Amino acid sequence: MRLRKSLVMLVYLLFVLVPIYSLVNMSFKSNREILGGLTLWPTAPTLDNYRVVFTEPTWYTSYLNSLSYVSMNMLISLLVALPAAYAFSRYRFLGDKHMFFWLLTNRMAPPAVFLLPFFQLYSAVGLFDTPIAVALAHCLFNVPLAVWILEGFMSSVPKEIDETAYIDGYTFPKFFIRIFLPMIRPGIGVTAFFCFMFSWVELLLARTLTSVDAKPIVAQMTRTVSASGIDWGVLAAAGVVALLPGIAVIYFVRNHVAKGFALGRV
Amino acid sequence: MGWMAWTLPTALFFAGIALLLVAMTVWQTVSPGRERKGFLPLTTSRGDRLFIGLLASAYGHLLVLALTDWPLWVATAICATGMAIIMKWG
Amino acid sequence: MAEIRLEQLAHSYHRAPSQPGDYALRRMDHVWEQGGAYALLGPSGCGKSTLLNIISGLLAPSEGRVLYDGKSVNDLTPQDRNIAQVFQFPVVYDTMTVHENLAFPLRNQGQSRERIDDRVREVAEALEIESLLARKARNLTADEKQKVSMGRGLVRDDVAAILFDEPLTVIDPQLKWRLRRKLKEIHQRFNVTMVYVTHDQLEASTFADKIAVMYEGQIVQFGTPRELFENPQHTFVGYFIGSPGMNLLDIALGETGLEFDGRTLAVADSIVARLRDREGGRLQLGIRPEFVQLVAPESAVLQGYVDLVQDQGTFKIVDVRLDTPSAPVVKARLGEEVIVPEGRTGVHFPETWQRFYVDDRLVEITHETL
Amino acid sequence: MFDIKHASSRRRMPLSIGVSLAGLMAVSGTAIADQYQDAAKRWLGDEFTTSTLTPEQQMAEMQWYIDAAKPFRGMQINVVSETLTTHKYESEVLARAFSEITGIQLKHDLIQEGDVIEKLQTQMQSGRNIYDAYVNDSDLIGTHFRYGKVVPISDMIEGDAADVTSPTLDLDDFIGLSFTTGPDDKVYQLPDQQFANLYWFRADWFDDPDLKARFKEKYGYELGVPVNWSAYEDIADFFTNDVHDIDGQRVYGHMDYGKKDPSLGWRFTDAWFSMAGAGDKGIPNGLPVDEWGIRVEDCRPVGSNVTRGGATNGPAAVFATQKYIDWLHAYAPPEAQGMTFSEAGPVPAQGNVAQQIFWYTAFTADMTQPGLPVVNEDGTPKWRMAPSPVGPYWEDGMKKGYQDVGAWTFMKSTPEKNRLAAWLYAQFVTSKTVSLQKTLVGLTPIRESDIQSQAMTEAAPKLGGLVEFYRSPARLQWSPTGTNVPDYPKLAQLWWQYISQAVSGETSAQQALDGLADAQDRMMERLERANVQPQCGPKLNEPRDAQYWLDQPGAPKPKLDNEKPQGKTVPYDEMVKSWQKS
Amino acid sequence: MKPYNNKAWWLVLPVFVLVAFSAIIPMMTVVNYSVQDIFDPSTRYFVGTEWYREILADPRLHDSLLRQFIYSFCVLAIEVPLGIVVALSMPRRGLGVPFSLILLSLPLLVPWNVVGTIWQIIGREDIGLYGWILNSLGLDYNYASNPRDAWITVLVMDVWHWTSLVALLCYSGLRSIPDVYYQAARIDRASHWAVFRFIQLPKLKNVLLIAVMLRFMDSFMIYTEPFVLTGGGPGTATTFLSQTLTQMALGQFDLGRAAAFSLIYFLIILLVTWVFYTAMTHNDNKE
Repeated sequence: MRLRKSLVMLVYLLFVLVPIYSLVNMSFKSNREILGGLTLWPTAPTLDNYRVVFTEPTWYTSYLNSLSYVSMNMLISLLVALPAAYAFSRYRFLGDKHMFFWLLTNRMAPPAVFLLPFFQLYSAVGLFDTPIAVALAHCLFNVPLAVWILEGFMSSVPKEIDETAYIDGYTFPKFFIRIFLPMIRPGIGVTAFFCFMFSWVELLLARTLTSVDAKPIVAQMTRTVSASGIDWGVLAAAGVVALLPGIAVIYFVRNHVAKGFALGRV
Repeated sequence: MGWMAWTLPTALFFAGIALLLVAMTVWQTVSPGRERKGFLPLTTSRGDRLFIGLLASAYGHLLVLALTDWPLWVATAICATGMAIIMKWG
Repeated sequence: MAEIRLEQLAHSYHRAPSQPGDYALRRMDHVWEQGGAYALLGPSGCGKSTLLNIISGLLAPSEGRVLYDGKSVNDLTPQDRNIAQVFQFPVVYDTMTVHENLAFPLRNQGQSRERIDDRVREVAEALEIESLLARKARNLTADEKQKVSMGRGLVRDDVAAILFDEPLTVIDPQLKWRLRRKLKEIHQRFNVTMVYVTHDQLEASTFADKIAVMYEGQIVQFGTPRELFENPQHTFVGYFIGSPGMNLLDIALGETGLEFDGRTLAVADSIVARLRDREGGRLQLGIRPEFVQLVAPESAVLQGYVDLVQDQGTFKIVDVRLDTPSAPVVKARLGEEVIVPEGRTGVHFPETWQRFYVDDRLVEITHETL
Repeated sequence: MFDIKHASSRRRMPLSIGVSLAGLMAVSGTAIADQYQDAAKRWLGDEFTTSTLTPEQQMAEMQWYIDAAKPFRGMQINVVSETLTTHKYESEVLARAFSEITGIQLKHDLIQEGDVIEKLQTQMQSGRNIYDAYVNDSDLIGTHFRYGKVVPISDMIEGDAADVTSPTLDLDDFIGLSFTTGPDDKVYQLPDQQFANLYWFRADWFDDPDLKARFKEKYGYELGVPVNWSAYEDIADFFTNDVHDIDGQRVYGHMDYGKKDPSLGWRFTDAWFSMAGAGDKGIPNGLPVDEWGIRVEDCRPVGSNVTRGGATNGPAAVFATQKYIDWLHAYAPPEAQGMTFSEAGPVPAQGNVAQQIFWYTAFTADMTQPGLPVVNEDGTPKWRMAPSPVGPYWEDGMKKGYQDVGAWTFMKSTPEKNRLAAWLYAQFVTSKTVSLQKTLVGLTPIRESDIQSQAMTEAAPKLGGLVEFYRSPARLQWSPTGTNVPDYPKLAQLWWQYISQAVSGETSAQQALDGLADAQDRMMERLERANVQPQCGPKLNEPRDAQYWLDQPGAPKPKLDNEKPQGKTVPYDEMVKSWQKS
Repeated sequence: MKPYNNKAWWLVLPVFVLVAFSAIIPMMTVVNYSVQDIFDPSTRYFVGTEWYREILADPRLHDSLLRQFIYSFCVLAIEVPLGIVVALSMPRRGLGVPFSLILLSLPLLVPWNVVGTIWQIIGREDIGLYGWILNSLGLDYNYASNPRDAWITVLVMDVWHWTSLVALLCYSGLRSIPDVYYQAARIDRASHWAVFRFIQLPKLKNVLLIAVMLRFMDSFMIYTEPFVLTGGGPGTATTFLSQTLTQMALGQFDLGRAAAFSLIYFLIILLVTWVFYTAMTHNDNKE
């Protein structure tokens, strides 16, 4: 049983890793080698692609821009979603189900047409080309997701825990922070990761709401395509570097994600 | 707000939806309804029936636009009737 | 049905435990006899659940052995030990009906349908959940769910023992009482070994024939409720059992006998002599509030003034602050009819109810009157 | 990788720095040089050493910029262009130079071409300023002059920008000015970089006596630069199927791209139909029917379907599309079908393609790098560029191919002060002080004076015919999309959708083009209905029988009985001579 | 049953305000667009329901829609079971946990255009590993010209890209099952299958609902990756709805028509999601 499990995992990870490897492989090659034929490792490894990404200001500032709006978004999403998810998981109130479903519908609108109104809206309030604009815009799809995931996790915590805590004399905020949040750690970890992830890779909104000062990395990447060819190597290097913050995030939340919870004493 | 490209019909449409929501809230507050089972294959509250009615109306309009040459108000009339039926007996 | 014996059992969650504090369970030997109803009583974190999980096999002990009827079961999985366990929070299979829940352990054993039905009905009837049998378990209230959890433990009649891990935590007080009665009845009916973990002494004493009190990873006393009350073997037992707990006063052996805050207590010479034989450090006098007598100030060695009177309905609890240098409070539990003196009062400890502890352990003294 | 090392490995002008400094002192007189002049001196000494101006003239020009920029100092200006070697040079070098010399904080943003158009469209449609200036292809000339959202630079020069227009701008020196001029004779955009689509071939293989003999034997005429499509097709077939491999490497006689992608449309809207001869005669674009097949009457587009007098789905267009598909499948490397314009561009540099009918000279810099299979030891290329062959419907007096002019565009919705500051930058990056240096880096010449310069003559042998092409008057036969197209972004998007269906064989070429023509007419009909274009907006003809229009002279032309005339080639050297003659 | 308490609205209010700002205003604008031919805010032409009629009658869009449904169905049918299996195969403790978590989440972190690029390269027969292997095995694989290969490649790419999402959700869902459930099951002598069927699956329901809906919505709106990979080709073989939409809205800036299209698109997703959602949560409300 254990062996079979490990085998499944191994095969799947291999499937996941081969394309990633080819990306890393590409990032250490010159364009000439990339297009010259199939090589399983760089025959003439070069760091030129990374040099471009790390030394050109437009590249590294775009990383910082992305990081700044993504972390803002993560923070905002979690802060507003936690109480809301608690409300949905524990109470009934006027229009609760419809409200919940309406939140979900915000992920359903195909974004292309909404870009111009978005641009207009954020320009009108003077936020165009700032990280906060992108952070707020990404809340549109991240907050519903956060509410949704957290609600799921909160619902799987037995209500009896709340009741016991109240009987033991906890106030709501104290209970929520001291007892409840630690119990849904896997949920918070996974939510934080998803908020990060969806915001990090989102292209259309981020590109539309910025021009120069807050340009995100995903938009910066598109400039590797030009009238005189695609700069595969730099694109690959930028892609590899784009993986790193996500790896850091998953590394930090890994304990939360992996933390099972025991229904211990309150 | 010029950029929102308002037209009279859409303004009326949204005003209608807003009014409907306000009315439903007031109604629910004044005389709370309860969930019940009508001809629809699931237990519904008033709000659910409103949602189902609106969704059905949207599809109704699209259907009329897709399959017929009827003017739109015919579709609207049919959908309004359907809406009333769903609200009352759904 | 089995006798459960713990041999040199100890457990630590550390990889390499080096000091006593690393142990969740300190080395112990203990026997649960076949067919007994036992309670395992202790405060949070004393190791009760650890012990229970070791008995059931969910946890492998780091040292020592668990024997069922003399045979070591250390290497057996919970399913092979054939044991039932009911957890603190209700564990029900949400998607199943109550009936399916109760039948689940029997089905897994491959029992026949008729037999399963019979047993399920029997248990459901005993737990008074017959009316719920057709319902989905998900929609039950917490106490109903817990009854189902218990039912799953009870439904197998071949189990070596049924272990309860604070099963009534989530249940309303009124229901708790009824459920305890129920368990007791069931115990009598099915004659199965039951070990009941709780931190509530009342729960323990209504359910169990004998109670094991645990403190810091050790069983400090194992006895009937009466023994625990009258003869606490350990200051912890004295303090933990009873409401309020035992009064404990630090005393010293002086030239003239037993001294408390500089006053010599009137104690039989034989006792003083017995205590003088004892080695060790801290010496304490323990007396249950129930046995403390309030007398006229002039007729007692110890005097104080009444600090607080709590009327509990059928009895009163009186806090007397002694006028000795450290001004300790002695609690007395008096009957409803007793008139509590106002202001100064004398305090008297009847000799037969005085207990002496050296380093928290009881010094055995035979009283002629006991 | 684009490398701007060119900038540092530049040839030095014979003048020494000492001389230039002396001259400069003379210009500024006794005044203590301020930080801006210091910056100018530094840049002239370090970077802009190759110029058609003397150092004194350069410094004088810079002094004008320093003075003109005074009111704008400290402003933050954002401009944008597509990613291209030339623009990269502007963004990384010229923008910095401009900021230091003028005190205007200028950011030159680089994004994908499609994104430039998207930002431009967003600004046009929202009326909110995103960038203060855009470099955008002159393909949009018809769009810009009709919508009236762009400030024509001729208006600026005479109007609010009179004080900030460089006296040394020398507008007539720009070779692409006709492409950015509307039918109203106003200049709408200022050219910034320019490249053409030419025929590309491996001169070393074409000179190989063995191959020449084999070709002659099979087809009866010499292997050389194909003049018509028949010859191109023969040569493609010859290399792909007869030669098959050279030195053990599989070679192909044709290279193209076929992925469903917007760039698939460019291939057609840029030049394919004009090369085939689908439009009317006229330079820079056919009149009344251009290479898109859109007919205009009195500057108003009247239709693109043959039934309305257009030629988008005429026999010539169908023929061209069919040829494109056939050749892609029969003669190009199999992976070409999955490539876009950007991916296919560098493929000939890998050394297994014999010829390409339609090749962007923007690739020149990348194709002359030492070490490539297509470059000789001494740094001269093994390949050459030449005029593309023309199809059977082509006639003298028609445009021969595509030439792209990326040009500075200013929007009315940009705040005036920002626009004027950006205008200064636009002039700076095209000024004679820097433009030769920029041309040598990016090989996208815009000024006649640069093309005729000594530096270009010196560079010519390594550029495979680029300089010769630009020095010949024949270059006017290459032009971008013209003024017939009323809304380039909306219409251009239709092309790749329909063409791709024909490529995959889902529909026939005729069906695809019929669909395209209808979609185009529908779009123009909407422009007409909404009356959004105040001048020269579309006014569609009523559809009538196609035959009526085919019977009229000019485009749409009726189907030829023989679409494959005898193949014809010329030796490369003769072709070059004819260029120089004309 | 949950207690009824309208004060809970205060907890939801921040979310409501935040999302309403970004959602309602643009949505209204799009509805306004959809009845007009928009060129710019000042130049627009009222067309009523013309765009709706035109789009509903467009056979090319019907084909795209059908393709879209098949695609989403395949995505769900492959990724959900696979994701569960992967989640169940995750190590429960030890170094393997962070290791597998990081590796598993890698595909999710690759920007979408790069995802397309990776697969574009890896599927090429001349320079890509998979393309090369397949062709070496004698299969005539070319995703650029063969519609079947294109479909398979797009699907495999999606599976590669998104199965991890399902797996991560399920894994965290599995982790949130209290240990006592497994303990109780051991004591009840439940088999592995019974543990999965009666403990894991029911407790996974919440996260699975999220996973199914997310994957449905996202796969139904997929754009960037297949666009980079195949551009929707060959021909229209992998042209999904959002490609047509994006081309209309961003390429042509044909906002009115795109708005109508997008609203119809939205209604389709809304209906399907609602049906899913109602079906999957309905049991909760029933007795």
